[in-house]
Amino acid sequence: MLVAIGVPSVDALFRDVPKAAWRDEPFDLPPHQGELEVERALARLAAQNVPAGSVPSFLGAGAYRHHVPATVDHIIQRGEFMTSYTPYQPEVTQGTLQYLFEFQTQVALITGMDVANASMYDGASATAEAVMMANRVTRRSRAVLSGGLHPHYRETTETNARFAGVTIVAADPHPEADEDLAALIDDKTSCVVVQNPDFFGRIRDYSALAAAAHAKGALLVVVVSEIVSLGAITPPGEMGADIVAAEGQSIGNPLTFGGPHVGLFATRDKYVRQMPGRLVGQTVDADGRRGWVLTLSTREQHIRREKATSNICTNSGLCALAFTIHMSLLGEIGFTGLAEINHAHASLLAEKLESVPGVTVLNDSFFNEFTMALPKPAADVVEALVGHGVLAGVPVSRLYPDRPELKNLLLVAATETNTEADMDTFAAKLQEVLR
Amino acid sequence: MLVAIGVPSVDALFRDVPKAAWRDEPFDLPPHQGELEVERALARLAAQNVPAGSVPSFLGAGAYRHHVPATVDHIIQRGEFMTSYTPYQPEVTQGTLQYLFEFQTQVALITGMDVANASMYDGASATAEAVMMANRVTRRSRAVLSGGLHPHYRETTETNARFAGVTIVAADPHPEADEDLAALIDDKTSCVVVQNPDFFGRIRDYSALAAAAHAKGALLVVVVSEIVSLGAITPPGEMGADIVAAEGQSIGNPLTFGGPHVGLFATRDKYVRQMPGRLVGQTVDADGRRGWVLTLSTREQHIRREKATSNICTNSGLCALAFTIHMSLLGEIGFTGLAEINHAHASLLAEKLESVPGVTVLNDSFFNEFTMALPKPAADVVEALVGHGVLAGVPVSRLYPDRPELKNLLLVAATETNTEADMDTFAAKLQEVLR
Amino acid sequence: IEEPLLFERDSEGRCGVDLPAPPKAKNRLGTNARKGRIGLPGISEPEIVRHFTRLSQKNYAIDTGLYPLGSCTMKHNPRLNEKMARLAGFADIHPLQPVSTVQGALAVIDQLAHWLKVLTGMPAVAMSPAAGAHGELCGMMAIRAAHQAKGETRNKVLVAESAHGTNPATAAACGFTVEAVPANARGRVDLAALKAQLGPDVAAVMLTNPNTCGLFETEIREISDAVHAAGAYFYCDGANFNAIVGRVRPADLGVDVMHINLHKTFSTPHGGGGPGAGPVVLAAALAPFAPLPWVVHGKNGFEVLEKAEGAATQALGRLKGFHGQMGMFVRALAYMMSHGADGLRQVASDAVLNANYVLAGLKDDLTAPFEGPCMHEALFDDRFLKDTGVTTLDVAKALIDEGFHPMTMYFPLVVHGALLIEPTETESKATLDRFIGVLKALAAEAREGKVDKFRAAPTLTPRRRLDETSAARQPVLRWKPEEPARTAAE
Amino acid sequence: IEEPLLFERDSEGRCGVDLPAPPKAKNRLGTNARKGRIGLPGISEPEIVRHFTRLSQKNYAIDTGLYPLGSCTMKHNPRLNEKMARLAGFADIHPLQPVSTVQGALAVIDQLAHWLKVLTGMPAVAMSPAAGAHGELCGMMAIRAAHQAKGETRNKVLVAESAHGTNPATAAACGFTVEAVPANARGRVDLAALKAQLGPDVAAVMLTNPNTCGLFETEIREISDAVHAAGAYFYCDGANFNAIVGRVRPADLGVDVMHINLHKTFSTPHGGGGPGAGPVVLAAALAPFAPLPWVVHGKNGFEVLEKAEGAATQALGRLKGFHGQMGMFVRALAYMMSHGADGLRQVASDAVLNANYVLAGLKDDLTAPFEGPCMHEALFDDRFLKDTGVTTLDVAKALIDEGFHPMTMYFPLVVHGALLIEPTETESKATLDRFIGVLKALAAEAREGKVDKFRAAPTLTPRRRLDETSAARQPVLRWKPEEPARTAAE
Repeated sequence: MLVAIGVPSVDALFRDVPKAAWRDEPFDLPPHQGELEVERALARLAAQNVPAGSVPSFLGAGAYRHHVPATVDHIIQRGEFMTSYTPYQPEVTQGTLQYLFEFQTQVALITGMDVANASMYDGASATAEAVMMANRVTRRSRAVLSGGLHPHYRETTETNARFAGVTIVAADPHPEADEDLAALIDDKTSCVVVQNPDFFGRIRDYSALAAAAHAKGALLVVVVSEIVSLGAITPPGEMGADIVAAEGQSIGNPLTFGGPHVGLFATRDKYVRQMPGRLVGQTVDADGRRGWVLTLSTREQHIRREKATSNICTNSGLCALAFTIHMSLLGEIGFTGLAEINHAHASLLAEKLESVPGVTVLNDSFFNEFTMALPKPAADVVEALVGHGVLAGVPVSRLYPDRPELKNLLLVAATETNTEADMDTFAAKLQEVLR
Repeated sequence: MLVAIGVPSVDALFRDVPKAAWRDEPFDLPPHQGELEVERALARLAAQNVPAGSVPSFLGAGAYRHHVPATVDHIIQRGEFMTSYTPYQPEVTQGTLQYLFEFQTQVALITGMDVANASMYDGASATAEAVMMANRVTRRSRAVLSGGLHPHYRETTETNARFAGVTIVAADPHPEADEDLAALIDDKTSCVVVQNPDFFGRIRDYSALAAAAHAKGALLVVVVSEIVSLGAITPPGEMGADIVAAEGQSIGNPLTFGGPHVGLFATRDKYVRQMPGRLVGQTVDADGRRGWVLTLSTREQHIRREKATSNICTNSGLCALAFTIHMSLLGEIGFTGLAEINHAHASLLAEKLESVPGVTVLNDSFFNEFTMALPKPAADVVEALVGHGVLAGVPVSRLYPDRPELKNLLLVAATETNTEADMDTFAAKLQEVLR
Repeated sequence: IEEPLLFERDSEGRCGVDLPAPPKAKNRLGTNARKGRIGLPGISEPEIVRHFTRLSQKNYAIDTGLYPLGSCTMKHNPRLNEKMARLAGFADIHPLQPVSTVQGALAVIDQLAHWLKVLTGMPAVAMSPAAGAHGELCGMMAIRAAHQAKGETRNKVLVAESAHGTNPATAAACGFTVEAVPANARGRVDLAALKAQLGPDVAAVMLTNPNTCGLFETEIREISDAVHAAGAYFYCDGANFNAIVGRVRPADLGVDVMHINLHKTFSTPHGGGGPGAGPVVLAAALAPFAPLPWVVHGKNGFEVLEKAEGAATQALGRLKGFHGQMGMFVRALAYMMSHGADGLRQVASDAVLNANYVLAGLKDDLTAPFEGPCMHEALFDDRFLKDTGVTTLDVAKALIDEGFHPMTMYFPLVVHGALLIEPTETESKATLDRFIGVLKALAAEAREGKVDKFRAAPTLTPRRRLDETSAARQPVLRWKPEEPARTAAE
Repeated sequence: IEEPLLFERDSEGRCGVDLPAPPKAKNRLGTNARKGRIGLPGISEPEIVRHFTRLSQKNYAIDTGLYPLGSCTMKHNPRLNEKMARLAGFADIHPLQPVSTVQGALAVIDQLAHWLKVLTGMPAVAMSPAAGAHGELCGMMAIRAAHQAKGETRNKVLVAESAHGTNPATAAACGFTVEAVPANARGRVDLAALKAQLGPDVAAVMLTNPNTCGLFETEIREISDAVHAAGAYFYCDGANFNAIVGRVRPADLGVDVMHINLHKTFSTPHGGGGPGAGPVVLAAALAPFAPLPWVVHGKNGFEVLEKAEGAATQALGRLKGFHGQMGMFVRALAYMMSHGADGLRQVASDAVLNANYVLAGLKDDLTAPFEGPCMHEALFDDRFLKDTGVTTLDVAKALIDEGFHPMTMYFPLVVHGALLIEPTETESKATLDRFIGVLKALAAEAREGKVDKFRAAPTLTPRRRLDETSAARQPVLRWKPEEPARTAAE
């Protein structure tokens, strides 16, 4: 090959590199290893973690352990899906394009919205993008955030806002009091952002808030961090939401320590050209046959560069495929049935934990996660329960370390994967730890 | 659908079943369960086993723990391979046919034989079939078996022989003495069956025996139970073997408690029409393009029924695919390199174990497995070492319970998967147990 | 795109794996170290992934479409089963580990055996046979052993005319002589003929039920009674058990021994031709002869009997290495647990419903030799092709161009130019409707005399019809390097 | 074969999963329970496996052939990495588990960070960005935060003309105004122009190196010195890091901040458009502003800083939920460990060798706008198509019919009708030879005036050219049920 190129050595091809920056010796890093050795080393690291499935485990707060059918992981590993690129050449990527079109339809159906994009990084970044989109739609730059918004979503939105010059008005988190967000909307407000069920697990009807926002020319953004809830509760679209930003991990995707997950993003038809992210659209080919293409790319950075709706170039393709497959397997009966089991498990768990002396469930309503007040700091209780082989939930203080009034609160989630025996173990050990 | 068929109920379709045999109620078995529950139940059973990879483990005796590259399992799970049938319709199964042709070629190359079939159930049943084939070729029915043949292979051959009316003359197993098999060959003998490396791990040159057999009109059958050895030792084809029967599990296939594994079967061109099992042959299609088909099916039961070369209808397709992929990945350098590492590991292990007081390695030569004489019953030592978290090897008494003279012998194998630390642990714990 | 053989690829000195360096250690191979090259090509991992991915794309499979091979039962293979079989606790255990370290594996064997015994009504099951035909071998050996134990020499086996070829081949492999039992005009065993054939020299009768015409043997009880009265055993080929599972127990039909193809009834994948698993259920009279090893309940949990002694004194010997097809056992058990007693009944009902729907949909366009209802598969003969110049084979190949795998052709032998269609329970009505529609259209085209189209088919496949005759006449069974002489000449 | 949408399938009341019955428990949903149907179809598991298997067969992928998309780096994705990412200890851990229960996960993050820091020579790395563009956002935010901390207001960012579109988009998303830096005749940044554009209002310069013409910026040190002298930071787009990994440390080129696409340089799969991962390495001046969370060494092992306090007081905030793309980290680390310091050097060498081989093979038939050697990708323009009536797009589509995925087209914008070819190091010479041969033949056909053939291409694909204009004009972005009125009328 060197002869064909006409150079004496491969190094000669690097002649444009400044001598001072050229490194002739390998770096101070280990040499290559065989599969066997790499596998051994990584398995050793994996063994230093406690898999949620190996013990009774009740963590939620934006990431949920659901059962993923074996079919899902089987299909997403097919090389034709996994090792393909963004479908820029539609003639040879109709597979990717069709499933993304199916994904968009599923997301629109479950959220009750008109249209959805082909996925975002995750729920938090989707929320930040929703605020930016509301700014573009309304040509305003002040967003009101509910105190019930997941703290990571709020922080992500605040970070983006800070650098984009957007004003954020955020209500305080409170597990019991109802907040009056309508009062915070003024005529500079682009949107009000709420979560349902909220961070503390409460389920709310935001129809009145939607009306209040619309009256002031602002949009309502509804965030969903546990998408399975939409099998059981009124979807945002029916409450007047203009944008839905959600986390889709629960369907088809493992916890994986928080990533990669899959952001869902849906809106009304009329705002579609302000929507960020990839979009697949239906069209016909030269023979008149139905087919799919990436579309409305004039919104995107590779066409509009600094004028694009966002800088996002990637979606969460393979996670979206996992979502699509799992959702297809579930179908109407399965998705609503899954929601029903989740709620029943959580309700049963709440009942068992409420009977532990000193424990109060604060929620007037919940789906599969609720907030408990404990007689001592929740973080200490959780740590103590690790010693008893229970992953008890998420102390609110993990996400709000700076709010002492929340330090005794524990978020507890149950899904279809928790057995009644797990719940009994949790209740018994909690009682022991609180004694 | 019932309307189209014209019956009132599905049960009506079963009207030919005698009333007395018809069961209207479900059987006394558990009702259906969801994936989650089945997974939980089976994972619980799996957890009651000690995976060989979870502890220092040195078992061989016909099944070897090798590292299988992740690529292998990925590809064999592709639906187009896994959920396809025997390639009776070659136009739509060229994938299966081509890999089987590649498999046949690989097996022929490593054994040094002319031709191989598309696989058998396992090494033991392949050995039994080899004897039957030798009978057909020679029109004789007396087989001489070496005492170094794996006991399961011998028993399987004896069982088949008993019902087919074949006489078996089997030499006694002996870990040290050389047997004079040539002396057992008479002019009624169809074949003499030897193993290399033999059950005790010894490597032999069978060229002289081949000559002796051929002189009496008998065939030499060479059995290989650890196929990786052929990367390091003289292949049977170069010793004058007429038939090779082997176990291919070591390449591409996990232990899986002994099955499914994959039998390899190779012979000389001149005997091909007496060979049992499926065969893939090269041909051309209607457009003159090269392609592959199942061939020589006139040997088989679906054509010749009771006159067939064997009753075998299935091969071990997917295991053969795993073999083919792994062997392709290895190639010349990898296969011989793998053999080199295996031998080096076993040699190192032998050195370490020989230094334990009271332990003697009996082999004058070995590949990756050898026989040790212990000062007490090997089964007791192995059981004691389980308590120390070591799977120490296979006591010969497990396979020869009826031969007290072998009860202190332990078969020990090492592969590329055993670390030096594992070996040191083994040696230390052995010393402790023998103290 | 053409895919070359592995051996024809650019390969100079590559390797698709990365092995650690061997430790320094004495060479103890002795005097028989390998000399010279093997001749294996060296190819990189990316090229190998691509090679096999491309090969896979030349295959039809259940995952790509309907696979209506009668008697082969190509049903959906759930991925849960694959996942379970790969748990380290099943996939990474050595067959000769101390039994205390494999209690869960032995429990799988025991539980699967329990399901099989309850579903068949039989008291015992031999787990080690590696495939259906291997199970037949096991069953016929047990029969021979039982007769021998009684001091009887019976050398003849009666096999139904419609039987799978493995039945006579197996009987012959056990040293029996084989005699065919004719079928009657209703596609069932001719009872009178059978009775006439029975006698003191008959060791066993081998039948399939439902039989290979897809029909239930209506006189099955009369048959088994006659067999038993003659002192013979009744071997039932269990290949079609999926038609009656959960509904009918073979024991209640008088069956003495039956193999079960786990890859047919219980959905373990066919894998392009294996591996299979063929456990054999046995009546009480045959149970003592079951092959080794036996998994039994002992004081400290499960034990394994590996020698013909104690309870297993009469065991007929060993049929393969180790314990049988553990990987398949896990898959089959996962399938059974998923379906349960209720789901397995449903499997049989849906399989029979789907087959009868195909029969009803096609009986006016194709020709059905026997009256329905059928069981799990629908049989047609080639009378509908009479005088068209089109053969059963042509129809099968034309079906390929329509995107379907052909049905089983020319089997069973009892009808002329057989087309045997088994949809299985996992197909939807929409798929069956499309399949029926395509076959109707092909039948019409055959009647219209479009012989050329049929003869040319298939045309849309990676290869067109392949020359099987020349393949068998001059067998090329492996790749060989080109002759050096020729290379030099070029 | 046409594959209908999921929503168009026969589906009455089916379900592809089997869920356990919910326990009896009080309904505590409150007053907002869902009313009415969602409209999801119900389809059986076998049909779903078949649907997605068939869809997959309509895709081109690395596993099926060469994917020479310049700047996208489509290299082989080792299956070992997939296996490792699926270990329960990585895939089944919750991001908010007590840190004592996830020390191995934090060690993966720490080790991957170490590799990235050593390979780039940079002292810090932000791990959470979810993709390359997200990493750009992170980097530009850090630059803005650093200027703010110094009390400087610099609102302008200079971006090379040849930059990826994400660069200007990112700068704009951070509230910067964007100004393009022109390229010179050698395809590099015009140093004199850049110097003229630099000033006290410039916050940063964004360049890619090797740049998107596949060329190393020969004056890179002069550029970075000028940027630093002007008080600005040098953002390097790391999309092309694979060309120099193990050979050149960006720190030694004066880079202040660079994102790294783990799916390009470190082989995590592209997955049809994600998920990616875009860690950002930072110079000492920018390190304090790295986004949360930070993984740090503490007394009892690893700790996670999740708030802007202590060491992380200046952290710029949070960019996504939780800790970043753990699943991608495991894959990338497995890749790095497999290749080692030596193997990663080889990656760069082989990638550059392969690209130059393509350049040499095609430079007489296509037209190369700049002189070589190139780095990891070879750029051509459309001068060779002049007066043929054939366009870059036509060539790309014709390539599809020859079994190859097209190269990147019409990018970078600095040359007309660009064709940007990146073979990567994982392709064999044989594959490259075939690719070169096909492109040469196509160039010849274009010269011969076979315009019609080009315009018609592709013809061998599941779909021919698709109408993108009408798709954008009347967007149909989801399936909708047919109007009830129309259904009633039928």
